[in-house]
Amino acid sequence: MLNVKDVKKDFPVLKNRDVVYLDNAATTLTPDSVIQSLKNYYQNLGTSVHRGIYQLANETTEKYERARKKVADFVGSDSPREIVFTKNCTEGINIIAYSLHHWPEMEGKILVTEMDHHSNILPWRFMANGSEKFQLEYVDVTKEGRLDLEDYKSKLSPDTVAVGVPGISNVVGTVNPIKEMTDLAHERDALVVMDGAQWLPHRKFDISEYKVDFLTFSAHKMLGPTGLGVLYGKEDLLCRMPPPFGGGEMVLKVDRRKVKWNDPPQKFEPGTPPIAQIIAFGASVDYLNELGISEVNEHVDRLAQRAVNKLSEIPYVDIYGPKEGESRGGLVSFNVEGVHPHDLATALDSLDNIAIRAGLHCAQPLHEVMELNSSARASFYVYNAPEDVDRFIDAIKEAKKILGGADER
Amino acid sequence: MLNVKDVKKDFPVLKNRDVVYLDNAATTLTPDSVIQSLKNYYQNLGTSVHRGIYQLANETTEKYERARKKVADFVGSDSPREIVFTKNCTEGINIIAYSLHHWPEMEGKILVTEMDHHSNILPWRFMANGSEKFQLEYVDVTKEGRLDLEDYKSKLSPDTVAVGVPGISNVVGTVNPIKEMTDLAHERDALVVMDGAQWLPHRKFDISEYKVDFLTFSAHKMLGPTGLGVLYGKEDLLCRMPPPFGGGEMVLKVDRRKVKWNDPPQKFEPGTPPIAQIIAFGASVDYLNELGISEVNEHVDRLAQRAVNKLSEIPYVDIYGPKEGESRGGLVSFNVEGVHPHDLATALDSLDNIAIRAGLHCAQPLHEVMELNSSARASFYVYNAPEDVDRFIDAIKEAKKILGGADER
Amino acid sequence: MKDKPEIYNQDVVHHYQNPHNKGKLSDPDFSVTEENPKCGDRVTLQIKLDGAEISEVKFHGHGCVLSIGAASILTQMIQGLNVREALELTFDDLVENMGNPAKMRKDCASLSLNALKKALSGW
Amino acid sequence: MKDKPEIYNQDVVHHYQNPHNKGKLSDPDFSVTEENPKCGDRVTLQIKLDGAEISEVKFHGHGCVLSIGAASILTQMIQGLNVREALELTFDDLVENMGNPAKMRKDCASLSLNALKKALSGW
Ligand SMILES: Cc1ncc(COP(=O)(O)O)c(C=O)c1O
Ligand SMILES: Cc1ncc(COP(=O)(O)O)c(C=O)c1O
Repeated sequence: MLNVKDVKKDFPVLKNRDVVYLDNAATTLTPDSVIQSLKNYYQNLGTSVHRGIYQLANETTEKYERARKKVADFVGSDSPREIVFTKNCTEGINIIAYSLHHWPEMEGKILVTEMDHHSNILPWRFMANGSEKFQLEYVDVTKEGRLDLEDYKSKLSPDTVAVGVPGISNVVGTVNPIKEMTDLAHERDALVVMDGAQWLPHRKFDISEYKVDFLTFSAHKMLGPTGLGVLYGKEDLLCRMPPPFGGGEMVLKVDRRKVKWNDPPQKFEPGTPPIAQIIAFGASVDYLNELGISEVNEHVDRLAQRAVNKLSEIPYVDIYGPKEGESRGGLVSFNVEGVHPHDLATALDSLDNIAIRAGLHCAQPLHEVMELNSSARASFYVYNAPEDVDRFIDAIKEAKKILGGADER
Repeated sequence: MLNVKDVKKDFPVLKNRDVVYLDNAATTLTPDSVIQSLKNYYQNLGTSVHRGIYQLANETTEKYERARKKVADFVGSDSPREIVFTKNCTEGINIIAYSLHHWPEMEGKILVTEMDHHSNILPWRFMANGSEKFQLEYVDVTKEGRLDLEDYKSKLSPDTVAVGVPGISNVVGTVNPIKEMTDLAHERDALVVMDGAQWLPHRKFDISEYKVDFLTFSAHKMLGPTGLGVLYGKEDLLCRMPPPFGGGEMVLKVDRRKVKWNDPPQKFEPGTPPIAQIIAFGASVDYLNELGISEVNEHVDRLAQRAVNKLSEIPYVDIYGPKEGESRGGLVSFNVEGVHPHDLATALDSLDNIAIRAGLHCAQPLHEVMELNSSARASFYVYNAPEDVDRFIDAIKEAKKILGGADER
Repeated sequence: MKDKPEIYNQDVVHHYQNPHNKGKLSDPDFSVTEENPKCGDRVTLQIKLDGAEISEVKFHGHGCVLSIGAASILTQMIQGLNVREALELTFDDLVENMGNPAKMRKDCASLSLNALKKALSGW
Repeated sequence: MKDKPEIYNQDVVHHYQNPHNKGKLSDPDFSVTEENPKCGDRVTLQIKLDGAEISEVKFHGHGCVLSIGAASILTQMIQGLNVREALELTFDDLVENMGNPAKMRKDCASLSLNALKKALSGW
């Protein structure tokens, strides 16, 4: 079991600011060791990565490639060549969409779900709009925020090129049946692109178990620095896929007419990479491994369940997504009757320095399905304690008292 | 005049490591104030940017937008909406190329120069290959590494859509006549995309003077953190251009069929941005402004001239690009007869901890024009002293003594 | 929890709970709807002119304390102004009446003001 | 400058300056050219077999101390080996003979070894 008291000590923001930080699904706070790693890069290395040119660059390159190896291990990949570093989760999905777009043999349907984040919808829409080769279809989501598996099966046709699906919804917290969906997709030779932004931070993921073809996630949502994401791709696919973006380091040979790509992952990483951030993300992975990802999972689950249980007891609160006791990601979205989510966020902040999110959470189609204008969201992580949940609950009640008197308008 | 001794004190790597760092054209070292700014973000803020949701996020947003304003001021733009943050210079160029590609009215010729970095060649090549609407042509470069202006004029036809040109070549250091080229392009309604990666770090740039339509550069080449670049675009163009990449924050409204873009710059910044890096880059800009960009320019020029002068005196050294006394960027590329550039780099490193670059510098077409396999490059910045140049020269002589005995093979 | 919780100033909450000039005009000269895409909040502002003077103004819609509060406050502020005076109103004038939360949540608090500007720009 | 400048070990520089087995075979069983795209260096390795034994080996090309030095050293190492033994050679075996710079500049130092592997993989 996580010792939250000890964990909290590792996070300077929690020492320096009086805040109950419950916006972890947007971005997480950063532990000392990761800040230290960043500092170390800027104070002791500071160079670009090109092995062999001089000692400093060589040291940088070694640290950099070690981080890539750590990330590969973290997702159960045995080849660091399968790990492409991106600037955020979103860029990873854009890379895949454009690559498939440029891939001559590819043609057919792209399936995404109504519960996807805009990041796993819009790149595919751009791709389908820009071409006669691709059509986009949405897998239905029920009003309860569950994927309609029957609808998925019926839409998964032999001409399906790729399926985009969030491992865990960033709004309703639904944990999707990735293994089953992947098996079904593979039976029809469709590729699976899992948006792992809300999964990887606190749930074990092993590529040999889930077998998705592509996986994207955000380093900054799992104790890493800002400006970094990861695209995992099966080596064989990365080797065959045309790279969508041009620049330095992604080519071996360029003459006026011909180009010879570099091998993956460099093939997909044109220009100078986010070096300091990549090295520091290695420290984030170390930190998570030290805590133990299954301990992290258990802890975050317990917090989410506590929040769901306590919210369920409040008659004027509506909760979205999986019910009490059901498996869900480390977050809960809800509304307080008579209190607008934006007002609720302001209220929780000014009443007790509680930071939650309010709005559409970049998932407008899902809000449409659930017939909501917007919602409030609390999301939990390793440094949150059960008492944080309790303070959050108390502040909701107080906010309702102060603001909830108005009738609907 | 810069006081290099004082400047050096601001750079921890120079205190912690015994190195003469002459690979500044690849990436620069980082001053204390920028490291401090990064630390401050991770220790005192740590949140994402969404104004108004809670106090911490609001503080982050304010710092973040202030940095954008600083960058706008730095390039003489009066609207921060013209500043798009990217992960590196390369991403900026890819954004422009894909945007023009998707822009229905656009059709015709793209001109780039033979002295462009792969980052300002390959995105255009991908664009032209993927479409029947665009053709790519190269403006000739002379063997001396100068742009052939007559060739430019003759290739600049009425159907030219865009011209890509490096402000300063990263190999030969040539300073291109941007103003003249831009005027000529605008007469034919062609857009100008200036790759400013080697210009912005040490030369005043004012958009009202040079009038280019797009400008890209790397924060990490001008005392900023890794993982950050800038794309400047004229507001009017950014408003009209279709955004190439999809994701969160770049849309105002999404339903199943329609999308309403956000305004620039957000329209071109899908996903969580490199927040810490952007804020810290504000500190880099402050630092450069305090030194004074014309002082920086003068200092770097003087170092480059010193290197050129001293290299010219060595009979077995070939220098590329502008001759002694001519204007050039803060770098010099050269070869030592009988010593392979990779061996030279290793030699300088092991003889006197001098860090230079060797290879093709991501500019293979230019090496072809100059009929070179590869070259060595020394590049200078604010913390380099004249004595660094002298140590560099001495080490070259020593390396030649040890390795230069072999005949050509 | 903090000792004296005040989320918004009393005035704003009062306006939200008892909005002024809420409703529809039967024959408005201008009617403009603005929406905050981040949450779907929507305010419609309707104006009737007598010459260059704002003679009648009403709003309707749904939203948070700040968007509804601001709409109510704004309609009070502009009643009887002439068009030029109304166009000179700034967001800061609103913030003065609404306090810091409005500044932090400009998107919410400026909805009706944006509608006003759009409406009168067509004059 | 440092006191006792040694850039590469003596042996490597000696091989570079006086390469062994430099030249071309008139009738090779295998001839493979490898290039380092970062600098255009290029080494061609030619091999003649006698049964499963490497009976003759030569190389030609142009390059840096490490690529040429490695080629010269490698041709010495493999002369007389049988194919299986030659295929078991690793980059670390080369580094052992060439020192740390070879490790730092693997692209350069492994050029001829890569050519060897490619050549014999076709056996
Ligand atoms: C002229 C020029 N353009 C583009 C780049 C690419 O910049 P970045 O690595 O930030 O993408 C560089 C530096 O590598 C450069 O020197
Ligand atoms: C499910 C999901 N996908 C994608 C993203 C986008 O991640 P990023 O901001 O790193 O691009 C997020 C977070 O915002 C998310 O929750």
